[in-house]
Amino acid sequence: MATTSPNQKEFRTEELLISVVADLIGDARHAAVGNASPIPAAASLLARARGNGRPYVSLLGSPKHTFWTDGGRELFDCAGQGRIDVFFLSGGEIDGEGNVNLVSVGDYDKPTARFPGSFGSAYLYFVVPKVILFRTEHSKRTLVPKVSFISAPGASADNVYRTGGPIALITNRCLFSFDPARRRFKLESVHPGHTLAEVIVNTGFEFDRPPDVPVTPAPPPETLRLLRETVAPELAEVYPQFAGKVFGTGR
Amino acid sequence: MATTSPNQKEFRTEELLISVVADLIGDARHAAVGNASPIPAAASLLARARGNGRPYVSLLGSPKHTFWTDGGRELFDCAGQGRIDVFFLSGGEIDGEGNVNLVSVGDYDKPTARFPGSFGSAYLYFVVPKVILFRTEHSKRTLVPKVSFISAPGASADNVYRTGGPIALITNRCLFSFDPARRRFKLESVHPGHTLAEVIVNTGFEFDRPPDVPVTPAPPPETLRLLRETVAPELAEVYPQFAGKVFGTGR
Amino acid sequence: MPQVIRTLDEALAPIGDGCVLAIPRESTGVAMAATRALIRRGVKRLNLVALPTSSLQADLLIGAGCVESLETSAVSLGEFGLAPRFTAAVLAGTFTMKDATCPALHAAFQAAEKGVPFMPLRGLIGSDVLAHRPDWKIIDNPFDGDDPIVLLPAIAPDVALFHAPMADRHGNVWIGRQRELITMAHAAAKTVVTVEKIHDGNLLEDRELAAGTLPGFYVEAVAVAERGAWPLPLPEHYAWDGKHLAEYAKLAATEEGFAQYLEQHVYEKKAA
Amino acid sequence: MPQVIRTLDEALAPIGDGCVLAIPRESTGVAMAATRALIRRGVKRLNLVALPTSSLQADLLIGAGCVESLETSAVSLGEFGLAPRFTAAVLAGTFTMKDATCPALHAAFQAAEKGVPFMPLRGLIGSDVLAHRPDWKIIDNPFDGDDPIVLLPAIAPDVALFHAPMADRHGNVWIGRQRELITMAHAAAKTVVTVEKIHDGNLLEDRELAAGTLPGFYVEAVAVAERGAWPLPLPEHYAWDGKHLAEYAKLAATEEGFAQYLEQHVYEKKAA
Repeated sequence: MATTSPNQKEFRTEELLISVVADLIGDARHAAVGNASPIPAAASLLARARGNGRPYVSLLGSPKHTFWTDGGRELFDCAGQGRIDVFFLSGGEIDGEGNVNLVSVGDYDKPTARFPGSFGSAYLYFVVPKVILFRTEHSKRTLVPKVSFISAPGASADNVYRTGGPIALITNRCLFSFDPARRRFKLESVHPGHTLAEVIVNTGFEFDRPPDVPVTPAPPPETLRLLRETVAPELAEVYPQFAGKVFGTGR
Repeated sequence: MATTSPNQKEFRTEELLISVVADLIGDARHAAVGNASPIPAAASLLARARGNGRPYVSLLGSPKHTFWTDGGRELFDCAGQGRIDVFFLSGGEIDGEGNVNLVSVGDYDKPTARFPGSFGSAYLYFVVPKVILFRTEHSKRTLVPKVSFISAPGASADNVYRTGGPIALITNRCLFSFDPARRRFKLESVHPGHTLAEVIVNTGFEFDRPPDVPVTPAPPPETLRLLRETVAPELAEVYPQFAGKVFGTGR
Repeated sequence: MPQVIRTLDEALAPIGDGCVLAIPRESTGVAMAATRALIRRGVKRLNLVALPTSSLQADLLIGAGCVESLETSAVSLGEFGLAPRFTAAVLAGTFTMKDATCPALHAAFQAAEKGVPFMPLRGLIGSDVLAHRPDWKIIDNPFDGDDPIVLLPAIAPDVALFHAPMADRHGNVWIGRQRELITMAHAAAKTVVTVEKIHDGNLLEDRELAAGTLPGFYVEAVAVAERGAWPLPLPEHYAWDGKHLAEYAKLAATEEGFAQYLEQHVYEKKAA
Repeated sequence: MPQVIRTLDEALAPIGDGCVLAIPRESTGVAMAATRALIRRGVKRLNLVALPTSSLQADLLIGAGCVESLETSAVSLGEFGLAPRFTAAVLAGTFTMKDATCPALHAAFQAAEKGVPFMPLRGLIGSDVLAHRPDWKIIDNPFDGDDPIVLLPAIAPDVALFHAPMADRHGNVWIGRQRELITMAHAAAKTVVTVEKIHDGNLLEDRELAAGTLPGFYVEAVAVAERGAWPLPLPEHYAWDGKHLAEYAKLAATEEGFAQYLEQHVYEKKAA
């Protein structure tokens, strides 16, 4: 169990990201989190703690935190039924139209770099209402003008069946929202300790921004308390190393 | 266990029908038998006893004699995979083109008689290579010139995917084979104690026949022995009443 | 989180008048106690969809005047003969009958389970089942030349209702091998289940039981109804009540007899 | 009836050169002992289809030169990084890569399971996954107006190969909740399974175990291979061997290191 008491003045970057993502989740029935995603997992658990059990949280890497009894297809069927409201995606490359590349760089037939593959992105991006893009590395290598390969497109033509898509992109420098009609990101806030100039120089795509870009708000004390006291021990069941590093859980 | 010893001179009508149907099954990997079908069930078990375990026999009404673990669709999926070689169908009406009616008599919207419904016939008739039609009542009421409602057609146009269909029709009077190219039945044999004239007068459809119509051969002694000693006790697990009546099993 | 274990009447609240209600075939666990409770409540205009057939349940609901339409591959009392109220109502034309074939219903529920608008199925071409279903379509298989194939629209019921051996307090329901119940629950917006008993502990945490469990995530409400499938069977728990079904078949042959059956076994006996 | 329980090498006989071989994702039971035996035997030109992803198994087979083509949604060593031989072989263009997306592979296996030529799937439109799959088609949903939808052709492998906790002497295999293994077996012409142990008795006659059992009817051969998924996990039985996978990731980063790994862990250790 976490023994650290909430400290109103200090928080870790991870805690900031978790708090921002939890706000993005908002009121939802079901958030599903892929493998190896401790920050989205913590954010979903935080949203659940704040929502008194809602959303239902599925941590896909953990048999204990998933209910599937119909094999690997159940995640996708469940999403197709409209029963997954929030999902998280990353990408080797993400471009300014919200396109995600999980496949390769360069010509597909003669690539210069190869990633593992598209996984379920080419489907889930279309049918999960709130997809939150999460890519901590914020550089011109990852946030590019145009992806080499579209694993999943950020927006679709009007006649294409689409009940979901990206709502935001969070990095270690800032938070963007996504406007599917304009097919563009908008800078919402820059994290404390980072600057607009730094965001511009490290982003490969163009984006909208307000005249005055706010600073990402610090996690409120109640959020930090819930996170450290309630969420951290739950998270430690699945991500012991991360929970130990960030919250000192299990030490 | 059956205690009756084989008797070469005498056999029951049911034993004749079982023997004929077992011959029709021939060498097959898998015979599936619907509910409430003791004669097809006995014939399948007889074929299995003669084939040293082949065909695999599924008796759909009996959880013990079916292997399904994927719900009610598994029977149909299994047939779609080409893994069911023999199936049995009956019909409220059967016509000379092999069409089967399990729905209603008269105008579909204002029927004069209603049967339960088509069950899986509109599918299985197409994808099971050997479908054996079985209708003990042989009358102009059941064997009609043209069915009121085609639950499943006896034959299909060349461009229609069809890996199966009727191969024969057995009644309490005779055995017909079916020619899908000509879409007609052919009288193969008349059961002992019945006559060609009787078959003609009681059949509502036209059919082909050889100049001399043979008598359906009596079950050979070895078949009767297997039936009474090996098949009867197996059958009694699922059809105790029928097995008792025909084979004296359990008495 | 609302309580998932409820009284029978509370659990049945989602099944309103006009509801599209999915019901399972006789051998998988039919919620008969719940069906009697619905008739007592006077439910109206049900649009029943049987996966893929029905017996006493559809016959009772039709006879009691609760049914607007029925989609099914068959209704029959099996060895107890034709389903008398179903047969009479078809002949009288008092409800809308949608004849189907078993694998079409399985496939249409799977389409809803997968969130796709349709599912292809072999067979059917040249059948009057297809001829009377304007909602089913034939296309040419785009992967082959001249190869017509039927497409069936997805069936996504409002509510799925069935009976199972047990559930836990998380709403997880053990269905064993009766996996069409899982497909039915995935396809339906809400699922209501009656069970023989409540299982202490979490079914999903038991390695062996988990394999045969419908997760509570899909379950709206559970009510305990001992012998809740009676007089129909619950697989591996109890068999048909043949004597009762024979009595039903006899009484339900006439409207008067059916009214008498309702009085004796539905209205009077609240927990038959 | 031929004996279903065989030695590992006998059980693998149906997996010939050029075979279309279905393999499961890492977390469901990968037949790694069998994979090493196939490499020792020198199997050639495998057409692997992963349901829906692969990790060490595909990487090892690709590195050992056994693979002609691979259809998958991803190959990765997860927390141990990129799959090094897969990555190198894609960059070198030494095998045919067919990129897919997870639900497309699930749906295509279900199409084969159902005996239909194709299955529809939402999503995909506008993705380069689709753009590079000339074997996938878009049609206009005939139940709606202007509504393009993708159709995926059925995948019917020659052989499905996986590892499971136990089988009985009838060839029934207990797979628990890993139900894609059942779909895989239904879709494949033949299924070969390695298991931790033989279960005495008939799995289908055990009410609780039956719900998680692949019937022996679909199973061509079973071989016992204790810890047969090692160094990958067998759900609820053993976890990854993280130390070994880290060593693999390090060695397989170069061709020389990979050759050394094969020598040590595949060719020398017959029952690693």
